Amino acid sequence: APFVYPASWTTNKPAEVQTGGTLRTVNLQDFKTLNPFVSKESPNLPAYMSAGGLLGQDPITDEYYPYMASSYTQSADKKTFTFNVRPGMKWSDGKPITADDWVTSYTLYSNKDIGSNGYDSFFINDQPIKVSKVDSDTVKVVFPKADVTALEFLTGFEPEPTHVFMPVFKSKGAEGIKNMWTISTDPKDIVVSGSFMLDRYQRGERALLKKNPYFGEWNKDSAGKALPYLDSVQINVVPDANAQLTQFLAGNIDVYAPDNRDKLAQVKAAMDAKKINGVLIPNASGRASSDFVVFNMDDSATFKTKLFSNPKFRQAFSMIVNRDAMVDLTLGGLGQPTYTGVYPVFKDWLATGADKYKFNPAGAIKLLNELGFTKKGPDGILVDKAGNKLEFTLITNAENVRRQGFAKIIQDEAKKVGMKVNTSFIAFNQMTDMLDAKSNFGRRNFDAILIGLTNGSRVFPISGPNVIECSGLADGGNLHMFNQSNKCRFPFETQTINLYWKGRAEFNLAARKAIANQIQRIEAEQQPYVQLAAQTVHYAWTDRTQGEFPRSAISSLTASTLYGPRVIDLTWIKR
Amino acid sequence: MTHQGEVLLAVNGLKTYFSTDEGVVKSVDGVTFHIKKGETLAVVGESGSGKSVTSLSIMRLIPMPPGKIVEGEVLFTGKDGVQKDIVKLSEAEMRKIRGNDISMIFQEPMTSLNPVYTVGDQIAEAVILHQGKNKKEAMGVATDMLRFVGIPAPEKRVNEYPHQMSGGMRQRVMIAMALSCNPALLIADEPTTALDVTIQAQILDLMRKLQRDIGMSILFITHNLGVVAEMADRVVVMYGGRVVEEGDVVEIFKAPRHPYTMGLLNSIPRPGENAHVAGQPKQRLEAIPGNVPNPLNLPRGCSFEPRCKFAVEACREAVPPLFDTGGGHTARCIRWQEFEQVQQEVTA
Amino acid sequence: MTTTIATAETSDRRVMPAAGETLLDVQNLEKFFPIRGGLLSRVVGNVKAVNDVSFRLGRGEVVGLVGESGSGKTTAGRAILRLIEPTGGQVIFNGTDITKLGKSQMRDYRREMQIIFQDPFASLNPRMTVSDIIGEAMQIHNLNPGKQRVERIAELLEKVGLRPEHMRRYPHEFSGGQRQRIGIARALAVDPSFIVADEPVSALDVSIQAQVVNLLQDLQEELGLTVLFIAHDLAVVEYICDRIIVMYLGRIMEIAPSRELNNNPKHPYTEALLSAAPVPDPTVKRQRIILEGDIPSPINPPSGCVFRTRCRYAIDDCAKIVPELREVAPNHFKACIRDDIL
Amino acid sequence: MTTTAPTTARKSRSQSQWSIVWSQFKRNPLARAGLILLGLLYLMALLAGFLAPYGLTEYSTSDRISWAPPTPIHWRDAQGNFGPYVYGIKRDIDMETFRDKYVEDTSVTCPVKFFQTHPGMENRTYRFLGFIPTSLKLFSVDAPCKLYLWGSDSYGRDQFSRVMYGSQISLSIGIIASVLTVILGLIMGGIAGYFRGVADTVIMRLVEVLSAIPELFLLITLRALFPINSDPILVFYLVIGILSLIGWGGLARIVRGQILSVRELDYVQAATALGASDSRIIGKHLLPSTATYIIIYLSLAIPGFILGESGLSFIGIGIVEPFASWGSLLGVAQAGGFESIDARPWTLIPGVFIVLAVLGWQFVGDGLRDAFDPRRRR
Amino acid sequence: MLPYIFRRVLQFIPTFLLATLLAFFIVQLAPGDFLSQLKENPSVRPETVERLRREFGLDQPIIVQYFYWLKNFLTGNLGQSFQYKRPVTEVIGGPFVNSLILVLIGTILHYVVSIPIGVYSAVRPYSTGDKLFTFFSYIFLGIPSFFFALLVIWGMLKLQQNFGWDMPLGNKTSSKLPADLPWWRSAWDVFIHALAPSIILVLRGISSESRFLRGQTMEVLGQDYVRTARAKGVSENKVVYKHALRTALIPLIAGLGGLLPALIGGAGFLEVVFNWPGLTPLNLTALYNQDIYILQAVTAISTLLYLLGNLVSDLLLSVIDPRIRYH
Ligand SMILES: Nc1ncnc2c1ncn2[C@@H]1O[C@H](COP(=O)(O)OP(=O)(O)OP(=O)(O)O)[C@@H](O)[C@H]1O
Ligand SMILES: Nc1ncnc2c1ncn2[C@@H]1O[C@H](COP(=O)(O)OP(=O)(O)OP(=O)(O)O)[C@@H](O)[C@H]1O
Ligand SMILES: [Mg+2]
Ligand SMILES: [Mg+2]
Repeated sequence: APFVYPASWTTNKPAEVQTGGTLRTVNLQDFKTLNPFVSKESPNLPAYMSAGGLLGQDPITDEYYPYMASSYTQSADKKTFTFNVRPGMKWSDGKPITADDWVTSYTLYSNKDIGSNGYDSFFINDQPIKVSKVDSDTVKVVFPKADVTALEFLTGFEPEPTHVFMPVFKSKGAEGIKNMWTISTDPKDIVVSGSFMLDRYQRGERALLKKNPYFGEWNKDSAGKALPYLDSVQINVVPDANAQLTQFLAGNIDVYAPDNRDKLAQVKAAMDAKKINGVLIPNASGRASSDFVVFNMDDSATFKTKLFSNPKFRQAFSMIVNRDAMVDLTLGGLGQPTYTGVYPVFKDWLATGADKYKFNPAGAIKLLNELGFTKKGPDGILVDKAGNKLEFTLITNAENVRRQGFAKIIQDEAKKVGMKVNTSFIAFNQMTDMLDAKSNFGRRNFDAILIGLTNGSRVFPISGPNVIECSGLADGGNLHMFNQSNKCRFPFETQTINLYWKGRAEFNLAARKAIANQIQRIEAEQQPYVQLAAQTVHYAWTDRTQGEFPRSAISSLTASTLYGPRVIDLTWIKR
Repeated sequence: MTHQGEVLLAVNGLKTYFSTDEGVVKSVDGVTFHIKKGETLAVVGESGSGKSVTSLSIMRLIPMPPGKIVEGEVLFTGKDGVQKDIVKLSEAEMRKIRGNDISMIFQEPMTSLNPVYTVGDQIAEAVILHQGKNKKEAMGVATDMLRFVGIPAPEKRVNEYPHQMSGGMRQRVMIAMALSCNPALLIADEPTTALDVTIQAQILDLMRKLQRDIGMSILFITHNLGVVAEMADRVVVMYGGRVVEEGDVVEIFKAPRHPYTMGLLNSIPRPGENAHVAGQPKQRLEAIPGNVPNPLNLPRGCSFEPRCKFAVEACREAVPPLFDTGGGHTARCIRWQEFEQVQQEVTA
Repeated sequence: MTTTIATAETSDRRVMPAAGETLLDVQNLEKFFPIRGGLLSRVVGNVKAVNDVSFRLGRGEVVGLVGESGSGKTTAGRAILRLIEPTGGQVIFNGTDITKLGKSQMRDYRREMQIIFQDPFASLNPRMTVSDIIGEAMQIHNLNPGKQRVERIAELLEKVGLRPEHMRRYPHEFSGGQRQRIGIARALAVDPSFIVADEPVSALDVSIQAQVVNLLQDLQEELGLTVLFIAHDLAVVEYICDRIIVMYLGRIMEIAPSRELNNNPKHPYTEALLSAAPVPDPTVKRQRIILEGDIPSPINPPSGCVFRTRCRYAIDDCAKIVPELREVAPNHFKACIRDDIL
Repeated sequence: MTTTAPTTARKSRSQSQWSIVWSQFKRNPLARAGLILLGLLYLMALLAGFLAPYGLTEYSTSDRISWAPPTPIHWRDAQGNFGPYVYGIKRDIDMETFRDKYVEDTSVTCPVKFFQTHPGMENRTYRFLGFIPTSLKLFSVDAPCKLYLWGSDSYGRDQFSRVMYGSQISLSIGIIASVLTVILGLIMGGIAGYFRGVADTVIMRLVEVLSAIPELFLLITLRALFPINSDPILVFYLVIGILSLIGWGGLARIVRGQILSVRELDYVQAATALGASDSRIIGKHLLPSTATYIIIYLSLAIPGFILGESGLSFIGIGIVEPFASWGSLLGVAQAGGFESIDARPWTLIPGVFIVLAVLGWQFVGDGLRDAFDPRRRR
Repeated sequence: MLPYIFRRVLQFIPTFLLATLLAFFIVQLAPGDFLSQLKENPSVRPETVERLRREFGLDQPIIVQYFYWLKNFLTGNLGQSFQYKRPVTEVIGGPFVNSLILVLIGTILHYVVSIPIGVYSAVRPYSTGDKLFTFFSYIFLGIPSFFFALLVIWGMLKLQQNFGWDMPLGNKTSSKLPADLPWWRSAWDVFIHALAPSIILVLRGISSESRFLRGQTMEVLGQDYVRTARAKGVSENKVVYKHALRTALIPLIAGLGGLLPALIGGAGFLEVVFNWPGLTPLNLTALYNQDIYILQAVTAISTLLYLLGNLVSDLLLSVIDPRIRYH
């Protein structure tokens, strides 16, 4: 039976829908490949032309439901999932989608020599996930241990056309796979499962997608109409943010997400003046990313690393971070302060009381006094008894104005309490190199870095192993930015790791949230990463664009980078 | 040679001034002379005396601004036999005269030809312009003209560029260009000054020959008195923008009536005559003391007065008029009558 | 050397000064300018600007060097002073071969030998005052230190007919004749015994020419200078020089005392040169010898006698034999194989 | 050629080349205007601290202001007293238009005060003319009022003050960079021209290589090589150093050509004939003769570097916060895109200053070129 | 002529080697490499990065990498783009052509506009027209081009919004046109899109060039041979356009060699602002991602363009100026 899209996914009644037409959207960069195994960027075209995985996640309820499987079972130990592949699914060339295609996907993604970006997702804590075909309609996925992220993995575990890739893999091996489906490959040779397939790619200008005629055979709307409604999608490549705004204001694109207040104001003004007719949803939700300051707490035992290793210092530092000023002045009022690593868009997961060390200069001074910084030198900088000045350099990347703005406010507030913060803005690559112990011969040479993270789990939105693991395990620790000594130096580190893995194995949502709260409280007390503030997201689209989610479901988690808060299959153009 | 021809060109009271930042330069300040048909008139005078400006005024090629013909008339009888005042002609009428009735050759053969066109093209340009010939015919004329001025292998040379030719050859090209439309008057502004003596001799020889053949008039500008003696029928001597003496060439050389002319004649070394003999005391040249006057700051009276050894108080007061000293000979000196005798004293 | 017809008469190839002691002895002077070309810009030819030139100058003698443009006069003059390095030959000054001297040794000799240039505009540094220009030489050689220097400069200026108050002025404030005087004062500042005057009056006005020629003549007599006077105008040279060297295409054609050369030219080129000069007398109508054609390229000079292509007396042998300079009359030398002419 | 005698009566004072150039220059109205313009701009840079009512980085994180419009100055108060004063301002972010809204709070009035010192306000202390520390300001208003002559930036920093301080960097950049370029160009061109041979070949090849490599690319990569803990201002001047390191080629080529031709000139030959040493010839004759060109080059290269700096700010490798240059201030306007033009046009003011400075130098440069060129003398 | 060209081409070699080697070193000197960003990706493990580094040859010494690149270059292989996993030749082709379109239109405009203006101003110096041109050229010389571009786009947008004038606001082609256009129609589409950026690109150049040409022409008009032409009775137009202009253009031609690479470099900011898919956006992302072979290729191409440009301008010079002959 075909998959039926719930009526709740769109604000429109099936009867209003008009079919046909083109949706014009925009992407910030040139697409570089059509090969899912090679693609390293996001967003990428292969992902946009893929129907999805065995499971799907409901944008309204957040529930997981079987999508390319008609049904599935989970073993008692929660490790084994068995899927019945949905019958009647077809590739864009008309060939059926079968269990083999998942096995192909598994074989190729987990091939070291192909080296795809997805390779690492086939491991949990260094132990492989195993996929096998039971029969042509049944796929079995075995996880090395019980893990809530399994559901996420399964939504992203997409089939790849066996009949296209396997002959090449057999004859030419990994190299053969890597050389397939480049951006200049004839679109006719690209076989996809999604609602749209490539029609034409004009390098550096736009990608033109057309309707996959077979998609509608197994995807229907709530009224039983074949999907998608649209005939085609046009993805314009506009690498400059200001130029994107121009294109939207000039009416050349239909969906657009203003990324700061200036652009939001422009869109609003244009809509108010009826220069463009459309819808603007400002402040739809928080953004799924963070910005924080991390100190060098390696065991190099210099005055500074010792100081940074003292939680009192970090608490004091957190108390001079004027997050409200950041939101107001840097984010133009469109954002919110953050106190833990959980992105504010995960409203239900945020721990209460995490703002214990919010902006409080007097408190900061008190703590600094306790640390021995009692008197100010002639330059107004605090010194301790040994004559050490309270001074360090805060680094962030030159490409990012927002982070520079944060750094500036930190610098100025710190100065008021007698802490001298020098700022330095460098290239992103250079900054990541500084964080990396290996390229610095084991000695990291920075004081503090202002950086951020993005992506993360929706089932357990806590920073993952590579952020929290402190002893450079194979599966983590490379983003354990504050301590790259290759050993855990502080009790809270081990504590956090233990809690984290406990949460990963916990399939009960409430219990998982409780664990997340515990982790956040440790974080709030220890301030290993001093969180700053998060931006909010905004969405705009023209009147002709229809089929968006109900307002309550519009958030940065459900919206697509290219299409905004809507399922493309349910999107239609009003004429 | 008889000089009884009618007047071809008459310059009357010509004044050409240049306005510069420092003030007005009266480069030509009331010049009067005439040229008869078939005659060679030499204009001599040192650098800055206004020779070139006079000739350019006749051609109406003074750069304007800063230059301006302030006063005077230039009466010219063209091929059509009608006398016109060149100063009053329209630019289009003037263009018809240039290169056709009056042509001009310049001092610098190296820079007076356009480096990026073949000499043939440059000669033909005037022919096409004034004689209505097509390009091919004009090139034929150009070749003929080159042959006429004695350039060997003209068929080949006609397609060459100026830089492929020596100075003497280029001057011949200039002459060929000037003569290509059979002008009634050829103005030659120091045509041989930049050339070597042997080449100069060739060119002078050529010009004399051509004048004999064509019968045109020549206005010959130079400061080389040797060349004057060789070429001219009559001579105009200029100093400080004015004509100071005018007369028949033999008269001028035999009996100059202006101290400047006398000084000039005395100051030039005469080939052969005074050659030094070892052991004997060397002879001295008779130099005119002082310097050429600043054109911005000419004396109120006679412009030669500051350098003149015969100057008297009266010379300082007003510009002396041109005195007719007889026989078509004029001089701008109030003491001209005394000179017959003075000169004898000097030579003695 | 190729054979010459009249070797017997060639007593001394290096032509003696008329009288007195030799100051400068130029022997087989050569200056070739290489022409580069080809794939690796190798030397593909030479401009033979000065080719095997020999002559002597007696102390106190004034010798003229004449010839048409490009005949190598300037090159010869500068090569003698080593302002350009000669390619070959010797320059023996006061008994020393200066071509063999090192840079610093040469510097001492520079006091003795000076040069006056043709172009009074290009030869004075526009950024220096007259006193700087004249004083530079004294500064270099540490002459007349202190207050004396100013006095000396004033003295020099007066000597060349300028006033001491001109000292503070810049060259552009002077007329051509005056500038040439400054150039002369500069040359005299080091008390040289030998001066190369490279066409010092060619660029001057007719009426000024005579002033400068007179000045040079006075100074030469007063200071007993030896002068190599370069010019292209025979008339001026005859006036001031004891002897005259005629050059053509890098080679010497004839050397003779002034009057002798004028009255009795022995070389066809000299003859043509003399006859070409216009005489400022309208009553004299001379028969000119018009030389055909132009001076050939010094890159590819004609074989044998370089003048033969324009010579009306040329015979077949002229193309084969490079004529040597030989004495055809007392103190009169010529480089021509024909004795049956002139 | 004119053989004009100097008439002693008229010119008692002797004119050097330079004084002629100067008198020529003065006669050119555009050049004069340029010089006056530059004089004012550089005076402004010199007095920046005094003219700017606020410090370079002065803003408040509690009393938060962003994109304040220019503060209206009132002249006659309710009592009829005459004198400039301003009202307090009230701000709120308008969540309808997403723009800041400011209204005058007429209950608070503050007179504009002249020649006030601000003891204790470290931010406002500066060194007058570079050495006397003071906080004397030409004009200022007391808290809680704000006096933003040309509005504020997103942090509420006074744009007028930032433009004043920015002028110090923007105006010095051009000079420093072009002087460096000239020094390099002179040395390299001088070596190539004077020694010729191998040195010449090598240097000229290098020039070719440098002009062949894309400049932007060199800049961005070289910029990344600096140690990060270095002072941002120092880094910025190093970037200028790189600019000149890239830019000396053209000048060197010309200096070389000039030296090659000048060394053949008669007056240099005359010096050689007098026995002058090489160093004397280089120092006294060759280098001064390039001076004309160098001066013209300088005056025309400076505007190029001023513009270049604004380009650097555009790609984000120019001067960094909290320091300001006209380029970085204009960069702020550029980043705001259309919003800068529509909602806060005062942010474009730094652009006006760039244009003015470039124009001033252009005028002066053209004037100098004409003044030095005897053919163009008037 | 031919040997001359051959000799010049021989002389290219050291310059080319030096330029590319220098570029290679500088890129590699910069901290980090193509894979640095990958390291910060939470879902990629360090050993994966190491493996890729080996695969890309980034673990080799720089000089080895350079000679490897050079060897490939000589066989026409510019290497692989790390980002695209495609040969650089393929990646760089489109953007190169796009930049060239801008630059060619710009170059043509450059000459077509600056020559008449320069000549006009030279023939009528200090006239109102001349003063006007002078005024505008000073203004254009003073405005940073990227900022000017912003103002222009803003103005165009306002015109479009308020008067409905449909103007291409950036991009290379219109997104509204169907795919199957006749070639001339798509060429026209590209042309009108290229117009605004090309004009802004060359405004500065036109400003300085026309002023330069003005001086040049004025000088040539004072030459003796122009006087000769006038003395022949040639009309003033012919004097200016036939006799003066050709020599006045010589220095312009001499500067032609540097024009192409300079414009390609200068088109940079404008390509970004106008969303023109040229070399600069490609180069900037390559720089950001340290996609060294793309960077190398861009350097190599601009070096070659520079060298070729110089050769071409020398040859053109010899065509326009017969005094120059190369052997
Ligand atoms: N374009 C001009 N602007 C200003 N003054 C000029 C101009 N052309 C000529 N003069 C002045 O006019 C005067 C006469 O110059 P002219 O060229 O006629 O002299 P000349 O007798 O031909 O000298 P020469 O023998 O050097 O050719 C000079 O003082 C000169 O400076
Ligand atoms: N630096 C040089 N390189 C190449 N050739 C040169 C150089 N200097 C002079 N020549 C050539 O050497 C020859 C002699 O030149 P030189 O200047 O000595 O002649 P000149 O007799 O002084 O002529 P003029 O009367 O024109 O001054 C000429 O053919 C000239 O082209
Ligand atoms: Mg003249
Ligand atoms: Mg000479």
